[in-house]
Amino acid sequence: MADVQRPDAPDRDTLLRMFEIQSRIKLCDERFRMMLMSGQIQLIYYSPRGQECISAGWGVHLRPDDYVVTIYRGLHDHLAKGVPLRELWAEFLGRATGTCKGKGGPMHITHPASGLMVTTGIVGAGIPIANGFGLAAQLNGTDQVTVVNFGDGASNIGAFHEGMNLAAVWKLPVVFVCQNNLYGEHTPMSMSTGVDYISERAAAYGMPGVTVDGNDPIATWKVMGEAIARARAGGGPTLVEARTYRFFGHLMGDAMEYMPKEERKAAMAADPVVRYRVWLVDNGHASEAQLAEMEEQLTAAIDDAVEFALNSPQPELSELYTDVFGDVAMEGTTR
Amino acid sequence: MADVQRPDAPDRDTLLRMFEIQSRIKLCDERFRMMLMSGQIQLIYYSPRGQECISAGWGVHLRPDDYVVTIYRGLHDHLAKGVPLRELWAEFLGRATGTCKGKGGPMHITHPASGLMVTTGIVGAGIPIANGFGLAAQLNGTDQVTVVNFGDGASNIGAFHEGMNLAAVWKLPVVFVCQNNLYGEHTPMSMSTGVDYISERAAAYGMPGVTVDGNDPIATWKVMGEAIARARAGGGPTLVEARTYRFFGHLMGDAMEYMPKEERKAAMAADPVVRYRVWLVDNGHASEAQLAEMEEQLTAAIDDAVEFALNSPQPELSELYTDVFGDVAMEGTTR
Amino acid sequence: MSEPRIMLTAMAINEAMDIAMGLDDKVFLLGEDIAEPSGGVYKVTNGLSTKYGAQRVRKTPISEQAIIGAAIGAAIAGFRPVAEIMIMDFLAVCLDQVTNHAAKIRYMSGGQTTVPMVIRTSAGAGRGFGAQHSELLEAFAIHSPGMKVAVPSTPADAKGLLLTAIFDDDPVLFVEQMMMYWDKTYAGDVPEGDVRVPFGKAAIRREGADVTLISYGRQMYDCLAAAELLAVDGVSCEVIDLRTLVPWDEQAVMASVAGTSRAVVVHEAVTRCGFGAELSSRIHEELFGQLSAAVQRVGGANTPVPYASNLEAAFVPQVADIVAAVKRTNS
Amino acid sequence: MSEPRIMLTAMAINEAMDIAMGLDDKVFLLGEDIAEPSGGVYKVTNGLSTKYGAQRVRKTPISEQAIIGAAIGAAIAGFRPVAEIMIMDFLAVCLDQVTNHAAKIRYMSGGQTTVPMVIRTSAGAGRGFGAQHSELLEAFAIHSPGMKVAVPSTPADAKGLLLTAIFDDDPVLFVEQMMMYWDKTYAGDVPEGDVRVPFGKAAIRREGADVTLISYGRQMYDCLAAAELLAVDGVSCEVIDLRTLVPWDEQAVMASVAGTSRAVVVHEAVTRCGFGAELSSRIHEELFGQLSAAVQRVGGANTPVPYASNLEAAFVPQVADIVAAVKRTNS
Ligand SMILES: Cc1ncc(C[n+]2csc(CCOP(=O)(O)OP(=O)(O)O)c2C)c(N)n1
Ligand SMILES: Cc1ncc(C[n+]2csc(CCOP(=O)(O)OP(=O)(O)O)c2C)c(N)n1
Ligand SMILES: [Mg+2]
Ligand SMILES: [Mg+2]
Repeated sequence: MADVQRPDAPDRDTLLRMFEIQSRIKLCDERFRMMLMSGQIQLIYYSPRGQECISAGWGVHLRPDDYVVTIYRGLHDHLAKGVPLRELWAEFLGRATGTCKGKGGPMHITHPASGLMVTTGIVGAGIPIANGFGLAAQLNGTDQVTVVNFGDGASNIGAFHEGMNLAAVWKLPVVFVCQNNLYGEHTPMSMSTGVDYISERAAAYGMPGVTVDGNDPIATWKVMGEAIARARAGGGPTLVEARTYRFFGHLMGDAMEYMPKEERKAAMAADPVVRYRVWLVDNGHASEAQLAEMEEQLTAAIDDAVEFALNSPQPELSELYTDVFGDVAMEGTTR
Repeated sequence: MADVQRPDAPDRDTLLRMFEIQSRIKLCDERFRMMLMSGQIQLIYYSPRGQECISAGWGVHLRPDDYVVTIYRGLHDHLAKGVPLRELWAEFLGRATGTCKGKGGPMHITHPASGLMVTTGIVGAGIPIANGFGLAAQLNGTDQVTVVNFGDGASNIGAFHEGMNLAAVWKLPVVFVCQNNLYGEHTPMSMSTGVDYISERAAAYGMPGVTVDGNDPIATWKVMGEAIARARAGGGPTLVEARTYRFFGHLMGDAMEYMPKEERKAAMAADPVVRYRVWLVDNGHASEAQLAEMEEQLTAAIDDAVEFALNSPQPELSELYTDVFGDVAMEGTTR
Repeated sequence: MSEPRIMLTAMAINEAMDIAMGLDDKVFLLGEDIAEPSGGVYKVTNGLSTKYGAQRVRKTPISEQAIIGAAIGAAIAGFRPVAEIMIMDFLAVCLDQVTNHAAKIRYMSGGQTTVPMVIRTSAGAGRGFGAQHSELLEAFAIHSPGMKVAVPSTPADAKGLLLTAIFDDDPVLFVEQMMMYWDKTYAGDVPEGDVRVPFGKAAIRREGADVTLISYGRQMYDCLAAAELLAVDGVSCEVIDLRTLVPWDEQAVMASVAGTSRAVVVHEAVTRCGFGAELSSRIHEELFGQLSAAVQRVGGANTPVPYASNLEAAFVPQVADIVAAVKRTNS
Repeated sequence: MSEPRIMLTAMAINEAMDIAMGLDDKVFLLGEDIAEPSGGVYKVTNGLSTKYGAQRVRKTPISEQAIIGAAIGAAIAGFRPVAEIMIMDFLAVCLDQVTNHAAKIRYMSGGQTTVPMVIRTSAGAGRGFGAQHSELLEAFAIHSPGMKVAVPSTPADAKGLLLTAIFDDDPVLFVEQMMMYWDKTYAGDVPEGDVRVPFGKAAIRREGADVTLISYGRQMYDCLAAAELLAVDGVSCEVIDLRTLVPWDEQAVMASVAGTSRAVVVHEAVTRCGFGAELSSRIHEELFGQLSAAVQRVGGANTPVPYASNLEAAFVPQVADIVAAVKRTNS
């Protein structure tokens, strides 16, 4: 897309907001991987690198009071929904100052203030739960929208099916975003899935389904916007399949033997964030200096968040027993 | 169909074998309901009345060594696969002489000698299990086919989705027979299902899907034959939706307030077994006397089975503790 | 406001939902076949969809994961859903939503999101439903920190505990033994209005000095029957009805057993790894030196539930089993 | 044939599958990501798909119900499938297939159909995986009559028990604690060839006179460590490793506790309604008069598994907890 003006593109502000989200994700991810590789921090890390454009694509359409549900590979979604960097980093590092006091961890980031409602580690399980947020909005008569994110592999699990059907039957304001990165752990989608396009599955529920190039920020923005607008207007759910690529294997440390080297190399060479950056500059939407400054600011904010997290204490040991139940009287239960 | 010759019809022998299966089911069902209404017997009973043609339609295609999996509403399937009347009746009545020594009951009829492998009470759960039989045949290199039966309501549960996808990906020799009687318990299909035709769901797995009038024995026979032949030849699975109607509510005693009276009356007036009988005679496939004799023989066989069952003892109390594990040493475990 | 009336269990449960829906428009129901015209396969939700409309009494597809998931999301978003899982064995098809999500979300979010929902489910052998429709599986929830569990034995408790469950801020598994729904044997006084029964407070159903019988749900009646029989022999039984299992009233149990020095725990669920094991362990841990005999357990057989009526009856703990267990504490 | 070699747990498990597949072509494996090139997310099935081909080492979609269902059907039809559920918490998404089907089918069919299959699953806290990837849920299977359950602690047992499990005619839940897979701390001698370890026979890992420590899996090592510490204080601990939980070796446990008169049961699973409760109950029921103190339980905290490493460590029972429990039996 580098040197073409796109008539379907949104206004400049939106273009830059998308870039900002993408960059925040990319820079955060790079920092995580660097610190992990250098041994400064230790955690199970699922890189979202390569998938930035998708969450940025819905991110700029959502209001703070819209709901998002995501998965273990969720950093990009957390950031796109506005989870603050400090608390996010602190939670990833298991600190008392984290979004969840260090008790949930990266697989369970929750930040209702930003509308990031549930992060689950169980493949597909967020889908039925997202319907509950949609139902709440429907019953309350608000026009809040719920976006639920999951992978291609998740489309083969029972919860996906039950959730999609219920959303269709109840016409819930939920957008189902399948981030198709072509792999579920070590297994290519073609080996596990009866269809070539996950969006084909929407017809099984009488739901609109659409596939978009998730590496094309503008196309993604457009498709997300349509689906979100339909949900907001009471038109019911949509399944959006955004096709992309996972740059770094299932989790950090993955030997990636199962990903053809050329395939990975080609995907990384076509890095959608880098490509988008070039396009923005080439087409006069932003100057190089402007973007560089934005990146610097983001880097500074990440520096700050990292420092905040590293300087934060682990939770008190007594926290082991709190938050199991709402009743204080039931806490402190021993082994 | 009453007075038309059908060019698509099978040979006379097959036509009569289908009628025999249908009649066996119809007569058995009538006997069960009669004995239940008169209080002679007591059990939870799910009538298959109205759905006879479907199981007869696959029944005549299957060999004894083919596998069938079915559900609580399974009497028609059990009989179509050749489960012997005596043991079947005895099991329904919880007698030691039943297929499962009285320990399984109607919801769990099992008779491997006839290829009736699993009857489950959990909606949809037979579908993934059926794949296992298909896989066994595939691994053994035999051409055995597995037919798994379930309802329209079952197509909304997770196990359906997972099972269908796996069958498609592994090209298993399994025929998925959705007996669509338009209701799941008290809920009409339209209120619970995102599509109008369950067969539309096959496309979500890259599997052929076909809808047939399950009250038309010949059309059903044809569609089942094609699906079974494809599976037998290594062509993989098919989803067959056979549309029909459940004459008597979800289970015996059901007040049926949720079934429009006219709808039910119309369906019963078009009783597919009665209609088929008339057609057979009208078109010279059988004489009235011949069919009457067949029915008499079936009635006699049912008389015999009922007597056998009623005269059979309940299982010994010690049977409570057997068959939990294969090791005799682990049996007799107390509370 | 609290004039007592004789009611059947199913009606008392229905009344609790009716009152809760009247009090708070954030309460809604969802489940298979729960709406009119049929009003639920056991008629427990009868009339409620007519009164409150299809938006608040929601029929669902046969999709238990979707049912529990929708309840969880709505609960986090401020509602108080009451989800019905028709029969307790079906918990197995949606257990992930129950144990990995409903139960853990408060904890995993560091207390930010709460899941105020109820899972009502009917359970129990005795209806000839066979191995897959007859189980009591409360142990699964008890072993899943974050879930509360209630098992009422009387219509008044069924109503009062359900009201408490609906307005509690944690997920509650609410177990209804289907044999009790419409059986007059289990009818009882039920106060009118919003009368709640607190969680974690056992009821002493009979006072006694020699041995404490601890149970919940329908088995409480078997304990009372056993106590009657034993009284003839001069054995005085105290009968404790736990009412809720998470939390459970350790204080009441320990106080009683400290007095009697003997205890028998009774439930319908399979004995092995059932809640009786937890109760027995706790009592020994607390009162070892004061016990005259080992705590005895009476539970379902360690088998699937068989179909034949004689076997099914033998699966379920009998009054005679309780009497025998009491005798074991005296030998 | 049985020359011992030092092996890591994951390799011993791999070898058991290799031997079983070599012995019987009815043995096959299925699960997510188990085939080459990666050979399983923990490399436990490494090399097997290359050796036995993609037909017998079958990668599946992320569809745990489909995995277990396919194993059940194939098992009934004469195969001996070994299904992998990657992490034990995921049992919750397919529990219906496990408890309502695999476990009950022999019984419901009156013994006509059997389900000779193994469900291998990895489990346990300590890797910073958080609340949904760290649980031990053996209690669910133990409470489901029809399932056998094995939890090996040594590489030799991992191999020998898995071989027994594969050739057993009942469904077996085979629990592998992921912390042990590749950690040299847990390496040990493993005999070559088809050497099986029988079910229901505990191993006495240390002899002692004063108190019996009963555990299984990784916690056995904590028991040994506690025994070492206590030996310094002159307390002599017998350490029993159950190896299988259904069936479990009542005879060995009762014989030991009858001798020591004191017992502590230890496991990683949540304490409340865990298998420790069953063990404690049974010991009290059998040996009440011979016990000097109540059986003590040491288990996971009654909470979900927290993420922060300090909390996660505190969730898991510690050697110090075992020592403290032993001391309680002496006060
Ligand atoms: C129910 C369940 N089964 C298996 C897993 C293990 N697992 C974690 S991520 C993953 C792959 C998911 O693939 P996909 O849905 O495509 O998402 P991606 O990781 O590619 O973003 C698997 C199998 C799990 N977490 N939950
Ligand atoms: C998992 C599960 N949920 C709910 C039920 C209760 N139930 C039994 S039959 C049935 C309706 C099934 O409808 P359908 O699949 O159309 O089959 P039909 O009874 O019409 O033949 C329901 C909800 C069950 N047995 N299993
Ligand atoms: Mg993926
Ligand atoms: Mg139906």
